[in-house]
Amino acid sequence: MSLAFDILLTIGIFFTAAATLGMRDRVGSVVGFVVAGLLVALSWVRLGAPDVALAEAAIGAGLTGALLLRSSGRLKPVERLISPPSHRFIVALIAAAFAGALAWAVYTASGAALYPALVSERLASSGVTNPVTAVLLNFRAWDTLLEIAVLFAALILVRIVAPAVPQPVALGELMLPFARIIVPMCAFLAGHLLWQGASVPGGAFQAGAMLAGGLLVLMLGGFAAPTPRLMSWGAMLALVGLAVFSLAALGAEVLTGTLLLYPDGTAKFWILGIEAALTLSIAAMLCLLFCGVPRRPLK
Amino acid sequence: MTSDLIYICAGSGLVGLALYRLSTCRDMLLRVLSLNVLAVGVAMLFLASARHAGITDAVPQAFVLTGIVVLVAVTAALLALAERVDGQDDE
Amino acid sequence: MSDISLLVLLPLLASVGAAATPRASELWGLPATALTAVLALWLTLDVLQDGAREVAIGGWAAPLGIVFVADGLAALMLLMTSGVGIVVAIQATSWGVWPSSAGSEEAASLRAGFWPLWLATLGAMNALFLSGDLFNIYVAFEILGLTAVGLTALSGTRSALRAAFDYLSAGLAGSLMLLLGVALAYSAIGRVDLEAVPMLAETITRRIALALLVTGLAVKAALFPLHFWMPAAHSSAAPVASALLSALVVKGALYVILRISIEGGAGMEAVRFALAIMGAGAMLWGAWGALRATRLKLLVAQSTIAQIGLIALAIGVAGDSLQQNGLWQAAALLMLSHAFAKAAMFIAVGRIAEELGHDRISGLNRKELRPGAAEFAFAIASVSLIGLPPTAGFIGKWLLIDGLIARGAWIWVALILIGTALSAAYLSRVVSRCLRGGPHIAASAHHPAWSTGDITALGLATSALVLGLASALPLTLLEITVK
Amino acid sequence: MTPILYVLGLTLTTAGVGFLLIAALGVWRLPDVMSRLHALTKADTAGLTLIALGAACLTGRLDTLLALGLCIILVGLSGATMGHLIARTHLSETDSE
Repeated sequence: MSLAFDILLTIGIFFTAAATLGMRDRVGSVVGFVVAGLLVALSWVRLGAPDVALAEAAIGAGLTGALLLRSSGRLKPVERLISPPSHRFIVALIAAAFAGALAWAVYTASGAALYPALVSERLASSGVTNPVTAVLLNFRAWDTLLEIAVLFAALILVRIVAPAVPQPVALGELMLPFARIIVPMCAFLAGHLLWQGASVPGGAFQAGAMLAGGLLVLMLGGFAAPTPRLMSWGAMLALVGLAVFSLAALGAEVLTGTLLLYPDGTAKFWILGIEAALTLSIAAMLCLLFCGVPRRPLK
Repeated sequence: MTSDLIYICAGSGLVGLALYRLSTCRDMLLRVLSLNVLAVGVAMLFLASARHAGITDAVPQAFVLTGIVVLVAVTAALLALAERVDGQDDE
Repeated sequence: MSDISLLVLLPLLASVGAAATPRASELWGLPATALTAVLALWLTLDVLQDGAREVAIGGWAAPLGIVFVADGLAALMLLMTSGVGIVVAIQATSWGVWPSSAGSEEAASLRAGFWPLWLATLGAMNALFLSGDLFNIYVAFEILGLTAVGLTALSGTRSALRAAFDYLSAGLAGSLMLLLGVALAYSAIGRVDLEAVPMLAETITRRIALALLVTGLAVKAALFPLHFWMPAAHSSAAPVASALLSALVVKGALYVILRISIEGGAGMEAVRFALAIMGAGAMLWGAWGALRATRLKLLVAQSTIAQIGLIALAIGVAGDSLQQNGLWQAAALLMLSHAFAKAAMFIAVGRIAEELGHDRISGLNRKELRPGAAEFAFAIASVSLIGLPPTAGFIGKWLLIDGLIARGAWIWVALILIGTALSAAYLSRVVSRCLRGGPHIAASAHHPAWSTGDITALGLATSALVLGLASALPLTLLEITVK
Repeated sequence: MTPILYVLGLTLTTAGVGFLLIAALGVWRLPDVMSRLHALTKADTAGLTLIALGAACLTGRLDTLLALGLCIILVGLSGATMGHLIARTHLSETDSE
């Protein structure tokens, strides 16, 4: 029975993605992409990865969809630059052959299960019980630190390129009661996701994305106009994440002699402290990536 | 095992679809969309091959989570650039 | 606080500081770059003294955790990055050093944008050279991609922004191919660290994973058939930025290709042969592009493609290091000499364009003006790029051709010599125009006093010469590379 | 799991799916934006509420009921507000023509 559901889901994902990439109208393709993103989040649940499903729905479909909608309104209409049919046919053949070879290669791969044993045997000493959070913030914390540096690099790039800050448009009187319920709900759920991340699916990235959603409702609803003071505070908060994580890594090295090795017994507090700082800074970074960091007057 | 095959085929299909569209169109927004679809395809291949005897291995989940966050950062940068390039004419 | 972890975290923290205080960003930039150079030197002496060092981050061992590998090759690359970085950073201060300097608004915003980007690039490259894990290399490449695009888009002109968009989308496509290779490697052998690369050459599935990895890296290294995003990006960026892009950022991908090729073992012959073919093609294509280029910056960018081709060819024919034929040391040395010479060339081009007001090659000759220091630095840098003695480029090519003759691979020797002749052709196009008299084109040309640009360009070019004479040091350093 | 809950769960879920099908049919067949909005906001929210209640009955645990109840409130709230916003922009666009 579940096989039929899997088949239907994958067919849905493939054809939504094909429609998204084939469509002429910009807003239609962006909406198609958000639908495909939500279906993909469902497929992560089917593949037994709830943490990733949360992140995919919040960041992959939600925030990326908002970014795409903002840009689709500002870009010029699609130029007729699709290449001639003969060229397209050859490329389609090559792409199909590549996809077939890829599917065959992944299917016949022996799939040696090396990591599950390593993770389960070390999970007890990692300070958290959720294996994904343990991998993200203890076993491979270095990957996560560099990932926050990626967000930081994107922020500097957006600051230099400085696209126009989206001005909030009057959305009518219903927005205020909606925001009054949704924004506290987002803050509450973000805190809940952050706290439960240590044991059940959740964590800093999903909580940060939820918080960013709440901030965007405030920003676009016109309740928090992007004044220079607010934006500079947001920029400071965004920079805090990478600074806190790097200093914590170096601090751990001072205490225990190895980079990112938390003093034994206190791993849980280190992880939750870093995750709290990351949640706030990721929320600020994602919000600023959407609103564009205005160049503060340098005088 | 067969449900993994379905997701493996879907993942590689998405990769093929994205590569086809990436190499046949010049429009900026469609290129950003196809790069996102390519990343989703790669993530699907990662997670489909991460299922060993019923449980999903935690390390590829961390890889895909990191990939999603990296992807939203690069997409935001790409869209900021695209807006400036397209908006440059009428300024 | 060991030097390895500080090498990466210090630039990142300084970058955060520079981004937080844009008006005083070079007060963060210069000291941090200098300190990182000292740390790199300290690490190199440490490696020379008691061999390669491996640090398991967080105390978790290799397959699950991530391992820093600080051996001879990594130390050499760190020295290259810090060395070129220090000199280019000094050149970058020509946009006005002190926050209160009267420089124009545009120079102030350039300065505020450059320093966080450069420090993040330095941190990302150090993380890349030290990392021993494929997925970690993918994340470091993403940081490098974003900051390099930032450097390209820094000048803010329309062509720079369009080139930056193409650069970022090509970089992301390359990274996703790399991630696809990592996914396939994971599904085949269940682990993704560099020690598992020798196992990647056995069955067909693993060879596809290896091919995908190398394809992704080839896109990021702008190797011949996948290089179309690069000339526009490197020629439309500000001179300081394109010096960093051509000399350093492209080397990251070439280093990882070299690292995989060394550890790949005998099973990688097909991938190595493809690399050598792509390298030869790049040499010819780059030379053809450079001969046709009308603007100086485009010529130098096309010559980068040719030089990357030469390095890729050296990596391709080198085979794995077991044969001890010294060919892969030649590839590392060529990377080193190309970094110094190309940085000098781009800074010299920036100075020439500043001096003459344009960078058209046809307008280079002049009557009253003796060739300035910038033209002299350009000439020395081209000597090193062509590979004439006593520069480091010559030593690299000598090792390469010597090894190939010993193996009797005459086709590759012929290709390298053709490449050298072509590079001599397109570089002498520029040098000969600088020396020739004739009608003075740019009325606005004046002979400015010495500026930091001349000193840094000359410094880099002469260091390429000095490196040739003292090339014993890098070669002994390379002996300590962990197989 | 007591059979009553099982039967109740199944009926609620099938009713919910019915509503969703009607909503999809409405979006497909109805001519203009306003009538489609009508179908979307009402039928979808009703359908989803029924399916959520059905699922809560099928699992039979209180905490899932609370979680799904929260989902129902959020979807209902955002559905109504989005419908209102789309209608406003549609009206302002048609007036401006």
